[in-house]
Amino acid sequence: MRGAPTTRRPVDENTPAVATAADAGETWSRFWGRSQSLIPTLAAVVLFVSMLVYAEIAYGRVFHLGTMSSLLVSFAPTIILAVAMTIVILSGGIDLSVGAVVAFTSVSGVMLMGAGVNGWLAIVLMIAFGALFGLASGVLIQYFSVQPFIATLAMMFLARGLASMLSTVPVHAPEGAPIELLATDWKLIDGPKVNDLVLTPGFFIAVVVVVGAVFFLHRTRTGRTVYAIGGAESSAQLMGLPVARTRVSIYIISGALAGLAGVVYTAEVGGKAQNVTGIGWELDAIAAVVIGGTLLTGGVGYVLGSVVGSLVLAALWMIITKDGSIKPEYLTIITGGILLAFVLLQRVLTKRKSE
Amino acid sequence: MNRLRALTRTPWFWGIVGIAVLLLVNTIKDPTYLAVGINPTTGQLSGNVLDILRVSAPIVMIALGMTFVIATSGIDLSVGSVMAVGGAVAMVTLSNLGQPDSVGAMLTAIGLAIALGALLGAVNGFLVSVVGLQPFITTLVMMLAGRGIARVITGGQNTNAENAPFRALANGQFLGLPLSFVLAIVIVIAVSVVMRRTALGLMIESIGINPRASRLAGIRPRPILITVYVLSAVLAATGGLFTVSEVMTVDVSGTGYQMELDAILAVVIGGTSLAGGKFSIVGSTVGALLIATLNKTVLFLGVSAAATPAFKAIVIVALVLLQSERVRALVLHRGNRPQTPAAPLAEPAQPKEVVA
Amino acid sequence: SGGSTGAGSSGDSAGPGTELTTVGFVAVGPEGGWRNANEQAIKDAFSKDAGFDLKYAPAASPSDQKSQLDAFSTFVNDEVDVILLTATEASGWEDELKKAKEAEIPVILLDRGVDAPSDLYVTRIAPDNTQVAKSVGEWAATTFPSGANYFVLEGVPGLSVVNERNEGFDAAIAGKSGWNKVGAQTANWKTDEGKSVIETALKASNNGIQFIFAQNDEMGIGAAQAVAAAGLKPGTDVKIATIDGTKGALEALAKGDLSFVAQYNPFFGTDAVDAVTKTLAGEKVDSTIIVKSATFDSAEAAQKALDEGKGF
Amino acid sequence: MVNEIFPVVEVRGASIAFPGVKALDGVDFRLLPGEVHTLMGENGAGKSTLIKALTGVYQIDSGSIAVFGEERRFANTGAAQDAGISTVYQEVNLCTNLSIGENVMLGQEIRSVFGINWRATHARAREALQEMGLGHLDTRAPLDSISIALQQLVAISRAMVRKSKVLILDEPTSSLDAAEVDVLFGVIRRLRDRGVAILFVSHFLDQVYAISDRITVLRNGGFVGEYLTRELDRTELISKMIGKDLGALRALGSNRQIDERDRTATPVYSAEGLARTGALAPTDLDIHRGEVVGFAGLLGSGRTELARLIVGADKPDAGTVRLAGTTATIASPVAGLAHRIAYSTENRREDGIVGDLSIRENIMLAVQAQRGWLRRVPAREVDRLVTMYMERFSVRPNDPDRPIRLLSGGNQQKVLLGRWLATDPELLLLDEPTRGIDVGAKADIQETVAELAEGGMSVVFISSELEEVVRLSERIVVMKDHRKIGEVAGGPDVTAERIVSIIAADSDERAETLVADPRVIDGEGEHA
Ligand SMILES: Nc1ncnc2c1ncn2[C@@H]1O[C@H](COP(=O)(O)OP(=O)(O)OP(=O)(O)O)[C@@H](O)[C@H]1O
Ligand SMILES: Nc1ncnc2c1ncn2[C@@H]1O[C@H](COP(=O)(O)OP(=O)(O)OP(=O)(O)O)[C@@H](O)[C@H]1O
Ligand SMILES: [Mg+2]
Ligand SMILES: [Mg+2]
Repeated sequence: MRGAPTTRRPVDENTPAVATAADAGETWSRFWGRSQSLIPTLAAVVLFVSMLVYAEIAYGRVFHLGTMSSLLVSFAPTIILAVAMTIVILSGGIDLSVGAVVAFTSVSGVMLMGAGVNGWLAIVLMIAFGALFGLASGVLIQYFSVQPFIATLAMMFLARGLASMLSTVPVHAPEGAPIELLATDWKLIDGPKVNDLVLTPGFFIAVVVVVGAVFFLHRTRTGRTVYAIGGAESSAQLMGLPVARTRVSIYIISGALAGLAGVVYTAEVGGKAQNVTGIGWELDAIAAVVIGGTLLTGGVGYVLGSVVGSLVLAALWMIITKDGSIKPEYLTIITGGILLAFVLLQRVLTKRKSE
Repeated sequence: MNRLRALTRTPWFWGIVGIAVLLLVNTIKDPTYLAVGINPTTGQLSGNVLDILRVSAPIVMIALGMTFVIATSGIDLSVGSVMAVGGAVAMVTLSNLGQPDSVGAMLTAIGLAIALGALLGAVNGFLVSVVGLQPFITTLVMMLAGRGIARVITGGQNTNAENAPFRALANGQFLGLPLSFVLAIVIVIAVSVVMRRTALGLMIESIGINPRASRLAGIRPRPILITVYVLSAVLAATGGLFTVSEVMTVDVSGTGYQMELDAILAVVIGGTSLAGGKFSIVGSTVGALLIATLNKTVLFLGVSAAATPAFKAIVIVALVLLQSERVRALVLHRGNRPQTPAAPLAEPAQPKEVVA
Repeated sequence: SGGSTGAGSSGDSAGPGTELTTVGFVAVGPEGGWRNANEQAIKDAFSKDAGFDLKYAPAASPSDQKSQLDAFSTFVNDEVDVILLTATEASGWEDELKKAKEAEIPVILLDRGVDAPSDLYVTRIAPDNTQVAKSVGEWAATTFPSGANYFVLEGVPGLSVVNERNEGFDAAIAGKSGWNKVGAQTANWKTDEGKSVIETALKASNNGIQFIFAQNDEMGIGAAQAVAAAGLKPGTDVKIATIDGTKGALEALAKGDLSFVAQYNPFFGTDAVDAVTKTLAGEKVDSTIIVKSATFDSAEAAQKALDEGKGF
Repeated sequence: MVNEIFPVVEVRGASIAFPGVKALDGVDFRLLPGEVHTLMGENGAGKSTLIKALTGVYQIDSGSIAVFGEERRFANTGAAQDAGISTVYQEVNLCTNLSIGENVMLGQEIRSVFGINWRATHARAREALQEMGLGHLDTRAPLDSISIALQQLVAISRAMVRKSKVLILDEPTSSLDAAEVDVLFGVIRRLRDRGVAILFVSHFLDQVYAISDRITVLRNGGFVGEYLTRELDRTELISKMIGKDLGALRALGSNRQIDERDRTATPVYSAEGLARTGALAPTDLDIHRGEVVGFAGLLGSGRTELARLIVGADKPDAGTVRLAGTTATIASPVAGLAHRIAYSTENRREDGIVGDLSIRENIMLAVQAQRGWLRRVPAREVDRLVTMYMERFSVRPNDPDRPIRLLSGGNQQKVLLGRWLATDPELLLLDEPTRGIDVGAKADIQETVAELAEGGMSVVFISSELEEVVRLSERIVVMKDHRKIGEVAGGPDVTAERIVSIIAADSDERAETLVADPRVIDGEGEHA
């Protein structure tokens, strides 16, 4: 039914190893059978690479150190948010508040810095504020049976409102505040003009977050509980898994990561914070998660997929910019259309495998 | 006492309480708040309550459509954009026809708006039921695309038009009530009758609760899902018509912007679960009225623009808390068995769609 | 397309056949009537015939600075010849501007300014928001010599335009007696919200509002309808002033629904082309170029403007 | 003798009331170490509720629960597990999105400094599965690639990983076949000998007598008594369960059919080469008017698949179907129902009930679907049908407006039967209709089947209980490895043993190649 596999997977030592020619096929199809949930994610990777290749051919300067650095650095906050959203969505929930939490944490944090609070402490407080919003959502959801959509929508309004109440004009961190260090340019490779590989601490924070999330989801019991809750909550409950604790933690993590994204973004724009930051970012994060192959119903998906999803969005914007001939009216039609193309393609791929 | 208890368990009861409290707060600020008088210049009845009813009409429409989509365990994020599409079609049609007093022009505009709305809804329904994409992402795409379509229709301009009959949709009165509200209620009643007199409502609920079992019981999910999304979009387009008829201008970026959130809130406040299943039309209507009252209260109290979202958040949290079993138990001092009723005997088992 | 390294920076005006000057335009995208007119004017001016290859990059949404930053850095990495920037937000641009400087790409600001040392960009071409708002305030001060109860319809809270327009207006009426602010609410630049806000504000204040300052035309038009619905006469009982000067507003002014429209002139495409050509030729350009904006304070003036096609 | 031993679990006067039902009413119960204790009672007697109360799913309203002599109130199932009580609840409660091994080990994954050590975890899972005779399963395959029955065994393996002092099994055998039950009982006995206290629920009297030391009987949420198994004979047990001497029992052994049907008539249903890749090898099948055809076979032999293809729940990809002689295409349940073929699923929770709808609506669902959404079934007809079927199967509680989700498993099954009978089918496919049903109701259902056939309806009867199949069927289709291996005419000389021997005899080379259940790899696909 499937073409002869070219890559031979190492045979799991625990499977009875009868080395016959047919066995290779079986091992392959066994691996295939186990890895069905990877397909959408792999599809996203393939699509991402093809987008880059297309852009390189059509517009040039894509595989270019400067372009790559900008892509990675500027999408660090988006990636952090996508990671947060992935964890929440895997548990079968959703967090609409992330964008607004970014706004609140950055405005409040920068104001604290301005008020003379130690810069590092202020950064920690920013993350803590984010976690508090997450805690509020988590408690509403877990203990008061409020649906995640509604609870986090309320938190979105609350965070946005509080941010606006703090200030409707941009606020700036004092000169030399530690948050600016997070945007220090580390020139790793110095090429001609802007063709440099320049990364910032913010980027590395995102990398740490991604690695941490992968570890959390795949190597800790709480992480596995996230998947179990997303798969079947009542089963998880009856299996004796700590559903309540896990769910509240999920939202706390999401809030804290939103706070962290706020830190990284604020650093990126030179220590400036504003109440209008992050409008609609939750939808970008959700789109990244979906493109990365995670099911919105929960239980199936990968953090790395969401990272790829964010990069796909980044590449999309890059192409739009490089092309530069878009009519503004068509902007959202095109972004919507491409999102649709992605999910359709994944749908086709996953359908094929089930036939 | 028992009645009261049953009543407090009706989710939309708290929606009504919420409306009452908001009206009370306004009345405290200004004792004449509830007064209704005749405006000598326009000859129409006028009063804050009438304003609330008028601005609630579009919300009632989108909340109604959203109710059925949510009952099938879907969601329709595109209603706001479809409102803009409906409004754009109407304004462009009227401004091109240029017959400021013609009822025919109005009907043409309405017909075209609703037809395009239905088409967009059918696309949603097709993608969800036939292609098998997840409703959230499907309608998110339509939310983006719809906004763009509205812009393309008007060429990106905010378009205005003159047509007296169309203008009267929102600005006219019928028996002293705003015409748009009366129309909205008539539509609500008509839809309720259809839902309950036929088995459509039952089937929507059944699909929302357990699609696999419903299929085995011989229910065809596709036509029902498509119907539901078309209905939602048609009602959204209608809501868009009410909105643009207010000011006879379509604001392609602004009309219906983020209204999907209002609609979803209204539905949830009305007691329909986002997980799908049983729906309440009365509840959603109450929810929509609450949102309208809330929006108007914010204005009346002069809550600063900056604080408005926080104020809304607090009201929403208060409401959902009141609806929660746990808080109700505390408030009514009835027993302390928080866990028992929620315990799942049978988890709503829904086959997880593969990808998107 | 795309290959643009260095070419054209000598500044020779390019005709067909010679290589085009690549111009990256970091824009705002669909926001409203004014923005459409402005961006269209820029696009028209930087046409292929005029020797330009304009790359237009709208923001993901009108308040999304992040997507603008991304577009900007893409242009820098592509080493376009010039970058035009309409920043949604004034602050947060310093790093990007420095990068452009490192890549030797001149940046010209259109409409909105940025909070950055002025050596990081060539010039800012814009009508002056504060000035325009001030003209509204000054008109109001003369129209209501003994002051008035007034209401402000604001745009999306937190945007710098909103802040600047508030500033300009407040500065003009500062110290004048009798000015009593009944309230200020956002109507998110929208007509229907403008109507709803004013409708309620009038009821809450017992029709005690004589003057409404709407920070854009759309909200002002909505306000006029609310005033009429309340049985008052716009222009007589309540005067409404708006900023932007779209066709709709001029029509409303001509009908008497609005009383004052301060145009925020969007047509500075040729000024921009001028500045770009000069910069590339190494000539000096003024560090700010203020686009002159007209004000219209009567139905006749509005009609005249309409006849002259000044609306957009 | 065991009476001196200190009980590990002791419940006194436990009561739980749900809105409108008193599910437990002053129940006493104790569980001793090293015993197998069976909880008996009719559907809805409160067995599952007692188990849930014991393990922290529900909180009791009054009474006390002591575990190892200490008064406890578990806030959740996790707390009960930590206290040494492992439970397998009535409905399979696993996560289909995770692998088999993970489901076994969830919450008890083996950890090292680098977090969970998956290799060790899967090895441990394999050990536990091995004990249940499931050593051949690939622990890394997704759970939904195996059948419900295997899933049930996986759930039991999960409970064993913990090496708890108390093991609670709520109807673990309901979807197992005889061989599987033997394996399970072997495990239970071993555990008992190790001193583990086992609480067991089953409606199969043979099993109860085979395994249990003691029996506690519940009736309508109340406590009837606690008995030593060897001192209580079956009739006595049944009369204690139902609270009166039962005549229904008489019906049980007596309606064996003799096959004397005229097979020359055109069959109501006839399939030739009906097949679906991965589910069923080409199969021929004739079903005549008014006959009861049994499908017999071991777990995973393809009985369900065949039934699903007949009704159109899955789309066949080969074969011709003739209904009363005319060719028909049945590719969806709608088409099946239109041809008056109804299928009652074995997977009640996921494919059967519509949880939040009322009993009334659940009964009427298929009838309504047949008429289309425009023509609502008139209220009078609804009332008539609902009352009729609720009475016929004595659904409890007798409140048609109650959401079906709140009924006990057995009562849900009865409502579903009502749903299919209400469509007045010509051919009724019953897949495990008696699973989880108490003796009385089981007799009712068997009697109903016989009656229906008498009235001209053709019935396909699928059950893991071979005795039952043999007793009811006029003809038995024997299945193995997803294909039909034979057909046996019913009659006094047909016994369960004979069917088993047919299955055993069919051990040709084909079976060998299919050992690794093909669905493990080629699963999925059926959720259309
Ligand atoms: N969560 C609940 N809410 C309301 N009623 C419930 C709930 N759970 C169980 N019941 C009711 O409690 C009674 C006892 O149910 P239970 O599931 O304990 O029966 P059972 O003895 O296990 O029956 P079966 O043999 O059919 O599994 C039934 O009448 C059932 O309808
Ligand atoms: N290809 C498949 N993929 C996934 N699940 C399947 C597949 N085929 C059958 N199943 C599910 O497995 C369950 C049992 O199927 P099985 O093969 O055991 O049927 P059976 O022979 O009727 O056995 P039994 O009735 O004893 O369970 C059914 O619920 C069916 O839905
Ligand atoms: Mg039970
Ligand atoms: Mg079966």
